[in-house]
Amino acid sequence: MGQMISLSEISKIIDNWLRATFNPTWTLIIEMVIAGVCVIGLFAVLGLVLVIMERKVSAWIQIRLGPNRVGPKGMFQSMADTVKLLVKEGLTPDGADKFLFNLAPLIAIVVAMLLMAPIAFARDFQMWDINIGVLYVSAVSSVMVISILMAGWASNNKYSLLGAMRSGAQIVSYELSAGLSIIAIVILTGSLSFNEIVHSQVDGWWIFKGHIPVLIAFVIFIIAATAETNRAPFDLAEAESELTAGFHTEYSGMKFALFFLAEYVNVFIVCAIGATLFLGGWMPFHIGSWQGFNQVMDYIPSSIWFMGKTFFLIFLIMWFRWTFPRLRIDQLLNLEWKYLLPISMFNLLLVTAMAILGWHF
Amino acid sequence: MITPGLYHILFISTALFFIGMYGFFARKNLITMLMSIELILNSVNLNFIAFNKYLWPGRLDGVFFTIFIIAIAAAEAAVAIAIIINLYRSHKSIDVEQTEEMKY
Amino acid sequence: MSNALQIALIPLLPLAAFVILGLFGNKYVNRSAGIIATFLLASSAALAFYTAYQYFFEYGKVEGVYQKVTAFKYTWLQFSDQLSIDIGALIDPITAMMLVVVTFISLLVHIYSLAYLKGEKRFATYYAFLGLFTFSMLGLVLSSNIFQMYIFWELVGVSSFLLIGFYYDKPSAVAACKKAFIVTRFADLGFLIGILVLSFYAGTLDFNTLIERLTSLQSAEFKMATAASFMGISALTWGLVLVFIGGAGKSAMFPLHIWLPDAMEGPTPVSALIHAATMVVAGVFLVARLFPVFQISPIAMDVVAYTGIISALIAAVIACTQTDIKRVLAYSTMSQIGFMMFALGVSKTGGEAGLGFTASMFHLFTHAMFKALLFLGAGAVIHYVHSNEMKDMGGLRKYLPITHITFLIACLAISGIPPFAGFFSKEEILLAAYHHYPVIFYTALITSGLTAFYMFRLYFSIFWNKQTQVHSEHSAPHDSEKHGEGGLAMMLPLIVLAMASCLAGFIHFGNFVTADGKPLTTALHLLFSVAPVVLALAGIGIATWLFLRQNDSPVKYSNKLGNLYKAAHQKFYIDELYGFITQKIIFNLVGRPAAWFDKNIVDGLVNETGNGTTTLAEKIKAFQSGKVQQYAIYFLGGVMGLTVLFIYLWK
Amino acid sequence: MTGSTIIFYLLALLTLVSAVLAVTSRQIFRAAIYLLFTLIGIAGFYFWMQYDFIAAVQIIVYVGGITVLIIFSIFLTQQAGELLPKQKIGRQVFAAAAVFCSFALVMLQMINHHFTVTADQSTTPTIAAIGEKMLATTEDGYALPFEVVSILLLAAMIGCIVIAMRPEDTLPNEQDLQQK
Repeated sequence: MGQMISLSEISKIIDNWLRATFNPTWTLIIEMVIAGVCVIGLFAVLGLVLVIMERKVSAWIQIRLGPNRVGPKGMFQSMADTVKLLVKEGLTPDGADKFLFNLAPLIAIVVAMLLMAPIAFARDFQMWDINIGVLYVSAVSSVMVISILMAGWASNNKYSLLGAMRSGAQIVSYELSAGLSIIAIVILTGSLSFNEIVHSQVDGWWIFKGHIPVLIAFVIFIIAATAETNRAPFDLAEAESELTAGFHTEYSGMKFALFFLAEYVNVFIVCAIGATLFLGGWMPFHIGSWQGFNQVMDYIPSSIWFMGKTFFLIFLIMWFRWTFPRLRIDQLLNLEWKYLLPISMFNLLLVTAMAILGWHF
Repeated sequence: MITPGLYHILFISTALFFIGMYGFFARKNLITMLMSIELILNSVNLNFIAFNKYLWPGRLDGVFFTIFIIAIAAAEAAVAIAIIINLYRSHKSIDVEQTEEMKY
Repeated sequence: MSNALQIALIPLLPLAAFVILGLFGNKYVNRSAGIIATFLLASSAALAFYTAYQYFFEYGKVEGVYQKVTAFKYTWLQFSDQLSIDIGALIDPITAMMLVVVTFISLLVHIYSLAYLKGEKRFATYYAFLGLFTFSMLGLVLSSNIFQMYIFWELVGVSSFLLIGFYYDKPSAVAACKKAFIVTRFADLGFLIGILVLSFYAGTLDFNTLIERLTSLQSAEFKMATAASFMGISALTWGLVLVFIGGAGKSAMFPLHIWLPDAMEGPTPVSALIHAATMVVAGVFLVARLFPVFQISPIAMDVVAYTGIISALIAAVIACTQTDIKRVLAYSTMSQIGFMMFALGVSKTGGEAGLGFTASMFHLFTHAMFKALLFLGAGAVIHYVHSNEMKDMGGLRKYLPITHITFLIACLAISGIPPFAGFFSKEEILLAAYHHYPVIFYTALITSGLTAFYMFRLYFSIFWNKQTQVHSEHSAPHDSEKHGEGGLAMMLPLIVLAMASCLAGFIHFGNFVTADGKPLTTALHLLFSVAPVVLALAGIGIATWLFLRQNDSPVKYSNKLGNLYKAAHQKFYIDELYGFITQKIIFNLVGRPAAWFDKNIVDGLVNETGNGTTTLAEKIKAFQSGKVQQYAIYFLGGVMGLTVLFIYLWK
Repeated sequence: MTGSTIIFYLLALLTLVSAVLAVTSRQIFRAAIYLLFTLIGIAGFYFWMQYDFIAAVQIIVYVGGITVLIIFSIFLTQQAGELLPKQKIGRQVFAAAAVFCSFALVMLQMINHHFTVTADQSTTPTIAAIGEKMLATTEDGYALPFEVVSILLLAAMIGCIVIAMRPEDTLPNEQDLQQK
């Protein structure tokens, strides 16, 4: 294939070199270290990019300039923010449970890291091709809520506690419809593995295969993902106007930065999952048997495809934030329990019927 | 250190079981007692999976028992929590000693 | 049978009325309940008439003999290959006749009640009960097996109970309905045992098979039934007598008659329907249904005959002294049923000797007409006067002309004055008794004279005699006209029944209803009729002399009769006798010891068990502390103890 | 001494230590967090035994469900920063002694009993196999228990709603929270 050098080839080269140089145990350890460094690096980059992206997108939507002092067009603004957060004093409020207070952001970031493991970033480039990938993701992401609850409780602050409870209710609720919409794809694919799900879209992304249930599932997934990451219009957990930032009111400095980072990474992760499930992951865009076009598309590296799709979804979610007004907590829960959940259950039935009757392409 | 096998896991599950037992005896708060029960259930699950893996790897019965126990544990926890919260509303306490009057 | 549905509908329509009105009546259709029930019953009556017509004139007769036709039959409870309880319908001449009588009287009572019970709070309930009663009665006459009949028999008892106790806020009504229920229930016990005896020996419950097996002298069942004996009397006779006790209870035969006069506490149309025309003849119907079997046992026949004549005489004597008009009618009913009963008792099967059976059924038929008429007439009077007592009445002929005329017709009919219906049937009964049972014949003759006397005593007391002012106390004079006769709904049944009472006697009953199904021609002996008619006229004469004008001769003569009058007035102390037996003897000798045993031994045992448990519980209560954790520790200790026990100690 | 062994002992340490802390900590929220670590440790054991599916289910239900539920009930019934009252020392000792004796007894039995461990432990169930067996109606299928458990869950859900329903006016969000 006339392709540019791909991530999988780079990783293969490194792997071969390591195997040739060290014994297997060490190879494993070094590879783990490399993966860890890569993930941390990715986190840093993502944090920087997403923060500036959010600010720019919001400025663009609200027809204003946004950050424009640091660096060209304000591009280094988030760097400056990071430096500020790093040097700021980390305060721990009086009466807080220090152990849990410190543990909470750590859990948040660790969970975000663990979630990275099964995601296929490019063709044959995946840290852990676990055969229950989708289930793994929804399982591990449910630990996220614990860190929020922990932060809220440990702060010994009633706003934090309220924010944490709201957030807990919200995440637990929306996990249901997110899970159900994921299962729609799982049913069509017949596998839980990310790798297989991506490969099942080789002749067309699920979103473009013309299944109505898939479209419904996609919409529900995007809504649920927005809610699960506590983003506006579902940012009830933070709710600056009522709770003065919710569960991380008392956090400052590095710990706050960790929460902040975890939040953005989570946005990235859910968008990556959405892209994998519905938009074909790293699969290039193909049109039927239009060979020429398809080859041009194949020439674009798969990692670019993946990132492109993911960032498209991130952009979508940011767009929501600056477009829709915020919901009240009861409206939020009503939306989930009275509308999304029934719809996604019905959708699940529909997709099951389709899969059994073989109505898919 | 020896390579871990069935007996190691059984040791862990038994230890978990009796830690749960201890919690159930020594705690007075209903929520912590519920947590102890969860530990006990988990030790059972661990046993099932260990037996399934080491004694009958071709079969799935241990897996199914575990799945059903997890499902039932979820139901049990939900009901227990509902009861505890109701108790809290009426007694303003979730101390197990305070629930004694329920025997009348 | 193609007309199975048609026959099934006859009882089912009243049942529908019961269900509809019972469930929704009081709430939704209270006002129109009467119309609904009447309409349903009219349909039922039309079907019954049509069925009877078909039976008598189209298919019933095969080679000159009326057949027993099983319209339909479903097996319900299968006990063994042979023995099963079925639900079915059996049509034979008496069933067809009873269908007509029951639906006809019931329909008229329904119509009559429209006016009589207007404005009653539980109007719909009343009609529901009427529907239930009609259903049960129709089911009873249609029953194809003895157990089905028993079921409906009890249903009749229940609905009678409900209707007697309809005014349940009146203590006397409550007492009366309880009494009626207990007495008939007591008699039904005999019936049930009789059923068990008969069906045990016959090996079946089905009427046709039962009659067939127990009447053929060669059959194994017959031999067994006659061979087995108890106290020197064969099992068959015992069974029949026991069955007859059930019939006697329902038909108010002596000495089980005590409930009937009290049953007059129910609404008057109910008395007309149940306690005059239909339910009380159930006993007669039962005997008639099993007539071929009764025929086998002379003892049973004698029991029937003598019970009948004793009841007839005693009731007639008591009736002469009663002052409550409904009670007079009640005793007269009992007396007339006594006539029917002994007519059955003296009858034989076949030919001229079977006259008793025909006469009995004929009398049943005519009696239903004129007795219902009497009761409905009495109802009209009571409606007007608001009293049951004779002393509150008198001279009502001006206010109630139609009632007066129809009542007179009925009185003439029951007294046996030609050409009214009662004459013909009573003549036949007397004729049937004449040949072989002189004692019965003469007693019956006297009784029929007494009948004329007390009926006209009643008639004159109500419509002639003194002037009454009672009505003006209760109702303003200006509306007495309107109020008096009770409108068309009350008058129509009276007129129809009066016509029936006039004409029913001319039906040649022997053509239709006989013991063996073959037509029977009875010659009417003119000379024979002289004695009864003269006696009846004499009775009427005495009554006219004593009661036409208000005078003191009735009192004088009753004083002269002294103790006899007093005894008759007190109904020969039979109620008191029952009271004495139950309260003094049974309560003291059986009830008290049983109560003592129950209180001290049975209860004592239970109480001691309870006390012992409580004491024990008090001692071990500490273990049941309500502390969950303690329980858990006990549990763990128990499990571990058992583990040690089973693994180390008890290998 | 391979990586797998190290992981096993680390997991065992995590599980047992946090289990002990979960039943002894006097800060109830911490107890819940220790319980969470125990549960995660057990999930780790499942991963270690390559029963990935069960591990994921364990995390979803226990960590994402039951622990959250417990934490919520703690939120609703306790004050932050409040210590649980001290338990009588006699009782603790008694419970510990009873439990330790039982533990010793059971361990003794277990060691004396010889399980016939199969040599081949490579096969781990696939999800397809689990799914097929779960809905199989054949002799050793689990369709019936599956249905029974479904009905049980439904009944429990309805039961919870009924129990938690408060007749007086109440904040709607609080009620919603309790229903989960």
